[in-house]
Amino acid sequence: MPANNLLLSSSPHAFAPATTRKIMLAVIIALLPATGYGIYLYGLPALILVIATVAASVASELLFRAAIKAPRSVGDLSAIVTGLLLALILPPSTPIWMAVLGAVFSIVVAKEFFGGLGANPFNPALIGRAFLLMSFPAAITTWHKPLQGIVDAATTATPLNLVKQGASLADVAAQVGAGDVGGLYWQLFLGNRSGSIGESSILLVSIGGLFLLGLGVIQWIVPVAVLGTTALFSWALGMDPLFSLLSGGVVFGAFFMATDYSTSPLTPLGKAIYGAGIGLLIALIRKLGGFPEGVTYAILVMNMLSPFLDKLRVKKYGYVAPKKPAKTAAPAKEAAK
Amino acid sequence: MMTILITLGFSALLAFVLGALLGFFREKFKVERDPLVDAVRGALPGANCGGCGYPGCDGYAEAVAARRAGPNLCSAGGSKTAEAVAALVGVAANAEDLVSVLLCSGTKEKALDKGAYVGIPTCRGAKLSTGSTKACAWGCQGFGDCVAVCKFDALAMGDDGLPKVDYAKCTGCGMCAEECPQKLFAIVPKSRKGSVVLCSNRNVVKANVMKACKAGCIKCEACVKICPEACIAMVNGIPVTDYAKCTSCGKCVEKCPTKCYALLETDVMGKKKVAVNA
Amino acid sequence: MKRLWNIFKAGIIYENPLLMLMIGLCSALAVTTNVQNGVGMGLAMTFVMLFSEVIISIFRKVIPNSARMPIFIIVIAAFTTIIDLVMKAYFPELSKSMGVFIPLIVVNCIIMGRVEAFASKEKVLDCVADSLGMGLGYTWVLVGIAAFRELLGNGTVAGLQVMPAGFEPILFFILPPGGFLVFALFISLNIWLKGRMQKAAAKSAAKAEEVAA
Amino acid sequence: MMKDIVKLGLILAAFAAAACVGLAFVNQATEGQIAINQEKQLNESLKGLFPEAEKFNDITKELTLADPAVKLEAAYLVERGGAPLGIAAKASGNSYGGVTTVLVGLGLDRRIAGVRVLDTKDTPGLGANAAVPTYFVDKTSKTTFPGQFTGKALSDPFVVKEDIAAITASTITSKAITKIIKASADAAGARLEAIAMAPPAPADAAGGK
Amino acid sequence: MTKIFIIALLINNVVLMRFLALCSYVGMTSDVGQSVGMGFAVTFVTVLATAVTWPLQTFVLAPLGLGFLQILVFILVIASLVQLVEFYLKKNVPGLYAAMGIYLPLITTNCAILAVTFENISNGYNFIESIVYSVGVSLGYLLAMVLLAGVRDRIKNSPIPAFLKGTPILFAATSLIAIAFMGFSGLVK
Amino acid sequence: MAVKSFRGGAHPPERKDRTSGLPIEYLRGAKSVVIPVNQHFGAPLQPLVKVGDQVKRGQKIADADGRMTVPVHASVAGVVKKIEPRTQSNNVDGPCIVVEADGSDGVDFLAPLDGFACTKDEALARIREAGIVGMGGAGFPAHVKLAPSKPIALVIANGAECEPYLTIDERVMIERPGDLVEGVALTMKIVGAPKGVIAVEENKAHAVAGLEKAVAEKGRGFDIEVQLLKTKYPQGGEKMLISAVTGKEVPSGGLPMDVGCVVQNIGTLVAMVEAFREGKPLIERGLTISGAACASPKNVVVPIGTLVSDLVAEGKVEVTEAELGRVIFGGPMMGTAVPHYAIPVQKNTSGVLLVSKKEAEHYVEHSCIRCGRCMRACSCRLSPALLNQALVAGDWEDAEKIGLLDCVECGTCSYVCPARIQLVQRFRVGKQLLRAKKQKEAQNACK
Ligand SMILES: Cc1cc2nc3c(=O)[nH]c(=O)nc-3n(C[C@H](O)[C@H](O)[C@H](O)COP(=O)(O)O)c2cc1C
Ligand SMILES: Cc1cc2nc3c(=O)[nH]c(=O)nc-3n(C[C@H](O)[C@H](O)[C@H](O)COP(=O)(O)O)c2cc1C
Ligand SMILES: Cc1cc2nc3c(=O)[nH]c(=O)nc-3n(C[C@H](O)[C@H](O)[C@H](O)COP(=O)(O)O)c2cc1C
Ligand SMILES: Cc1cc2nc3c(=O)[nH]c(=O)nc-3n(C[C@H](O)[C@H](O)[C@H](O)CO)c2cc1C
Ligand code: SF4
Ligand code: SF4
Ligand code: SF4
Ligand code: SF4
Ligand code: FES
Repeated sequence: MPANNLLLSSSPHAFAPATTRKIMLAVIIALLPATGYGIYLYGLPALILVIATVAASVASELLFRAAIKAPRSVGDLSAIVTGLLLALILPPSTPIWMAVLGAVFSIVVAKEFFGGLGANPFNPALIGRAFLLMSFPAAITTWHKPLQGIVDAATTATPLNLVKQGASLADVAAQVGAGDVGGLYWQLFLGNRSGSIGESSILLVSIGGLFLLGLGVIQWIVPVAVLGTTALFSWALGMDPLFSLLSGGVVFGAFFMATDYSTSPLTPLGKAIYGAGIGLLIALIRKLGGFPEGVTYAILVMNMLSPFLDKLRVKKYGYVAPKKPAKTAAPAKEAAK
Repeated sequence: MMTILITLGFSALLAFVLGALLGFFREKFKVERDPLVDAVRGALPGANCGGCGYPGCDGYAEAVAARRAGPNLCSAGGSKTAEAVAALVGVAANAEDLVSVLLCSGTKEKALDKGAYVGIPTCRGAKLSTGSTKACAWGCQGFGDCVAVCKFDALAMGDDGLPKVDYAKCTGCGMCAEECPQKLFAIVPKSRKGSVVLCSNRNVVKANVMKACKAGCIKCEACVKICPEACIAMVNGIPVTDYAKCTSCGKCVEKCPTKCYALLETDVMGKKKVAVNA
Repeated sequence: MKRLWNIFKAGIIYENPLLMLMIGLCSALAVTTNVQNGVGMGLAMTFVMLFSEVIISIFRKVIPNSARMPIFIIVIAAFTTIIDLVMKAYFPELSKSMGVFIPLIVVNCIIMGRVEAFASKEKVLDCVADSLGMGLGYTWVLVGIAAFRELLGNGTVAGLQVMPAGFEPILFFILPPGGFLVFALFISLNIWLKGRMQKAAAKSAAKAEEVAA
Repeated sequence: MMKDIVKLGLILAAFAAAACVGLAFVNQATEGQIAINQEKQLNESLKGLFPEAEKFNDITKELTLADPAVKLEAAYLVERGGAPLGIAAKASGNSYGGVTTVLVGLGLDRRIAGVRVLDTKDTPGLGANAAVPTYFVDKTSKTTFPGQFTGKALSDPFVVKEDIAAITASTITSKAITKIIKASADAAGARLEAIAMAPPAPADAAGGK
Repeated sequence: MTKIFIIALLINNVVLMRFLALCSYVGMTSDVGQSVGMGFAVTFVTVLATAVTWPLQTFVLAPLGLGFLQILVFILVIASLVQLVEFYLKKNVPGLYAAMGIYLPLITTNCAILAVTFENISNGYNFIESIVYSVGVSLGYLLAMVLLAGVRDRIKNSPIPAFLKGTPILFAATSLIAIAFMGFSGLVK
Repeated sequence: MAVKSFRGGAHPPERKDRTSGLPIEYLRGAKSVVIPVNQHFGAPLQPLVKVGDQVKRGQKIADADGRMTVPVHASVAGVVKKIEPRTQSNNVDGPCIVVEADGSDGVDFLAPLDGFACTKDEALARIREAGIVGMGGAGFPAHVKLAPSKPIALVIANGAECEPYLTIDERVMIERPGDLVEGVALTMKIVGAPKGVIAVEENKAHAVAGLEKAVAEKGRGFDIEVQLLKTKYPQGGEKMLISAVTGKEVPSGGLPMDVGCVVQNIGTLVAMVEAFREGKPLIERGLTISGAACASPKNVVVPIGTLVSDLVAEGKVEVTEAELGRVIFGGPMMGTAVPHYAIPVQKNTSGVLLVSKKEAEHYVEHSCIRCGRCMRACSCRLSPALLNQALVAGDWEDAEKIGLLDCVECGTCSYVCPARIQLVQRFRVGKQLLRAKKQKEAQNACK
């Protein structure tokens, strides 16, 4: 009879194959097309930037956790996801040291300070970006034309910048050499335009997003709500809805950043409101705000509401509305009279 | 000069009106309340900074008076205030000081594991899903649920897998006794002297105990037989000392083959055995 | 003398109003974008605290308990007004850059707290020591935070260029979010230090006991 | 009870009166200095715009701004020896972080005599650089942001990033300040027309820029 | 008017951008209900204080040339107001007192309220604008309180590094909330 | 036929193919049995025999007064050797009666009884006397369940068998459809239900034809229907089954009878039929013995009290000792891991799994990544992640509000959690503590 070496566990004694690590790996894979395309567009500097942020993220998580004597956690790959995402939402010309600083801020301040994976109330990569934007506004709002190298190429305005400065879509189309507005849409969809490293090709970003949807890593509610409401409110505020979706980081944000587990609500209704709030804020900031693009802040603001949206839970099985004590109390009072 | 006169008139008037209004309202809307609240309130600085986590000094004073809060939460007042408040609410001296005694000696080495437990690291969780992680169904699970509930920092998990009571700090509040799913703590008067069996295994089959734990009581009844005062009796499978008779002669302790008999005053509460868990 | 020294010392570290007692935070963050402001604010606070404590200590026996609070407020407000007027007259630039925070000294929790907890009970000399200790404790933290923020956020300390010319200021640190973060780090540093000190003290005490045994 | 109330009131009154009278004295002692400070400040700013000026006549009521988003705070007719030199206008408007106040001087030649950014709530290091004397939009000539306006003619376009150099990454601030300057200079120009101050002959304006 | 409101509420949020009222912000946000209670209590008192101090300044202090008494008079008036309201509620509306009255004493030393009354004057607002401003500021305070309470709720079981436990993490969280609030900047030009 | 289901759930690998094709083996020749005195949900029993007594097969050997009790019977004829605490399949040491077979085949059954002809009280008394408890897991006394205080509209035969590995119910449905249908009819007669449903998961669709044929032949005209359900865990959970079949939900804190339903396990129904037809008490049961460390997986019927170690010793079950990593009584989702297999089969043991080291994954809890999988999978639509958080924080109010007491402990949440958080275990502990706390409060309130 075997003694003392059998596993004594509480039920269940079986587990689904998904693990934290596999999930993060899936996100990394989903990001590869957009990453590859970004490197194709902006060349070696973009590659170096990606490597630098990923390395900085992983290193800072390792070192920080070692310093506070917490269990090592880089094995879950989430630091790589954060680092990669941060690189992808930065302008290709971001100086390496800035990007590294941003990655350290993301991981240390936005994630590890709050207890690490899953405990952070704000999206680390976006906090990193906001931190950089705030600290070095000039550098983080300098954009380059794609496919020309960025070492000595001329800076340019992104389509959103042009619109913010009052250009019409036809002007934008002319400026980016797309001919007519239809051509502009097509060009934006394919990704021949200036912007952050990873956001350019809506096509490739969507493929990554659909891959995650197909694997069940993300749920459809948030991306659909974000994209739908961005289009809706853009239209309501007098902007072109299709252009609004295709320009800037909306699609990227909707698939990869608004869906971040730790910072988005858990329940379906919560997710819907969260996504809708992001869409509304994107449209508002683009139309009225101080920035041409508002995805970062829209998501960060809604991150703050997640704890409240988490309270919008589905009715549990067999839910019975609690009896109102008032009803029983009222007759008693009357009787007392 | 004119300004100064105006100032004088204005300020005197304003202050008088305000003062009178305040006095008037205070009288008019007087609400009776616990004098202790007022006393505590008086001892607090009145900065109303909210640093204590209560809504202002009044809120905190009420909480202290109702024993819902400790006396040392006012950071603005510092240590002096804490002392004053503590003095005000000072609980009447206990009739008898109590302490907690762990009735198990099944350290990691001595008490055999039943299997390789995996699951949440709490004693209650382990007991619920395994009956007991130890081959002894009564033994300490060693996850320190008791340590976690102790409000006085009087319990610490020893390296040997058993919780250690710091008798300088233990107040005998009984939280550990209540929390322990194995019910391994006895709350006894601090002044109690005499022998005690540090084991709770009630399996009456000697072989079973021996298989499970090297420190357990094997029901040999050597203690019962040797006691010159005849103060030990087997109750429900475990020897029990009658403290009215026990003279702390230590014969039972000497005789116990597994050394699970001990003297409260020296072996348990004395400095000797309190392993300071550095 | 030893006692006064101890009272004075308490405010600087062990009962530092900002780091330990965590009161009077508002001005500490708002004005610490540069060192000059930090010094100015610290001294202004110290001034008001010193005179308020002294006056209230002097009159502590005649102030009726029921009118305690309004009287404290009057005294503090008076000294706040004085420092406000004086700064406006003689340091117009500083006064302007600290804006509404000088008048707000009147509701600064530190002063009210010390007046109630200390001045209304203790002797005049003790009050002088206490207010100077507290004021200095407040000032050094302010200056520390300000220097850190100014250095990283602007490359200067007290207006003097410190960082090399190539340094790109990290604006985050002089913006509000940076203020909050730097303050958080300051407090945690202090908590950590305190923990270390306590541990060291405990260790030496244990050693002493061992030796005695 | 009544007695208590009166007593409380009286004690308070005593303290308040003492404090206030004390304050009144301090106030008297500092009042002068504060007024001098304020005047000195204004004078210094105005003098900065019109170094030869001797006298400033308040004509705030006589100026009207066309742009409703800009608010006129004060306006002065600047004179030297009885002869007008131009108009100085203090105006404010919203910028990135809140209200920004600017002092603009317009010479008889309908050119800007100078600009001072008196108060800004914009981001330090960014928009607030408008008021920093060591921040240069043109590093080679050491021209500050407000400095570049000196000598601009009312007829110039006043468009940021065209004839006006922007503060790095602070287009909003740059545009806002430009708007305030343009609006108040236009109003001053109109006033000069109204009081029939003909621009001097072009030859006299050679000193402009 | 909307501008004054939005700026006070979001862009120049009292707590997050202007560092006011921090003591109660830290002390009173351990749960959402508490922060809402405090927030509304502050709103009530701020509006009341504005309604009293603005006329006092405009019709009494300024004409009499007693501007220098502003600090003293305002704080006295506010403190007394709070006291009166507290006495009144305690006796006459105990329900409301239970919900809100307990927060009142804290308010006397809440620097945001005093700051609002000063700024109403120094910004040159008229009476209506002053009221709007005071509502905006205090709702901004409420908003910041509630958001921090939400974050606190979210992180209450997190394995936060020991050296940050307690107040430091609250300020770190506030820092991030303030970063998110930067998104509102420039919203009103 | 429309396939029905409930909201939520998961689909773990079934692993039923190892035994689903194997006919039931009847292993009745146990040399000795260890019969736990307390095998049901209810008040404890007193042994009616002493050491040394001779007992017959089917003889009542323990009983007690009280509604929530059912007697226990000897499952072999022989001599009582010991009455002592032994480890039971719930990991608790409890009193057991050890009977050693003496080769005699003395039988002491009850008299046969026609359940369709007798009164309701007679029928319920018979069910109790035969020692029948729910064999689907909880071991709830059947005579109590069949005397509901509310009108019953529907009897559901629980043929879901949603636990991986287990195939014994499937085999019964295939091999003894007639007895099963008769059991449903009998239950309908007793509770006065107009309708019966035999609910079968899709992966056992091959049993449907036989069941439908049996309904036509043995249904005695009762309105019995066979219903296919989606293959999904925990389809067999009573509450899930009811909402799948009827669309109604058992109200929180309520019982199936609150929505007019009675749910019976397949084994229970067949045992009932035997108790009436042959007067045979519940002295043996069918179970699946499987797992990767079991070289001879099979469906068996054994006397209650048979030690699994005896089956191994007798060569009836082959264990690859070197590979053995975990022994589970019950299914992998709800069963109990035990420290060895010298443990008796009880009335509610539906399977014994000898799991290999490879299958017995050793996991560590990571931190919750808030992926929401547990919420989507929870069969009761609770929020396990938030519940877990509340429990860790000791926020009882919140835990109760989220629905701690509604959790059926199905384990789906723990199964799907990528961070391997021990959700259910924490909920079990939490429920225990919450109940204790409420009891204490109630006591204090009384004072
Ligand atoms: C997820 C995501 C979020 C972003 N958030 C912002 C933002 O908040 N502010 C900003 O200026 N740029 C942001 N960017 C970068 C913008 O996409 C950048 O302004 C963009 O290149 C302008 O869009 P356009 O190329 O379509 O004109 C973000 C990018 C991504 C991928
Ligand atoms: C934290 C922060 C503060 C800013 N402050 C200002 C400011 O004070 N004034 C300003 O014009 N732009 C400011 N900006 C930048 C604007 O939001 C925006 O990027 C800029 O006006 C666009 O101008 P550009 O075309 O020069 O890049 C700030 C940006 C950030 C992130
Ligand atoms: C999560 C869960 C899964 C269950 N799965 C089954 C099952 O597959 N088959 C079954 O007969 N009973 C299952 N049960 C037990 C049933 O809920 C129910 O108790 C049983 O069908 C009632 O019949 P009985 O009293 O005859 O055992 C399950 C219970 C739970 C909580
Ligand atoms: C679907 C998905 C989206 C993610 N998005 C982000 C993200 O936007 N930013 C980020 O820092 N990490 C992201 N991560 C990685 C990880 O969740 C993140 O580091 C946590 O926020 C840290 O707790 C994502 C992970 C997944 C699975
Ligand atoms: S004494 Fe009890 S609570 Fe403490 S560790 Fe042992 S089993 Fe756990
Ligand atoms: S036998 Fe006794 S000493 Fe050993 S583990 Fe059990 S209770 Fe503890
Ligand atoms: S164990 Fe409880 S919480 Fe988890 S899925 Fe099942 S019912 Fe839901
Ligand atoms: S499945 Fe696990 S990791 Fe995901 S939300 Fe639930 S508890 Fe957290
Ligand atoms: S609330 Fe502002 S100093 Fe305390």
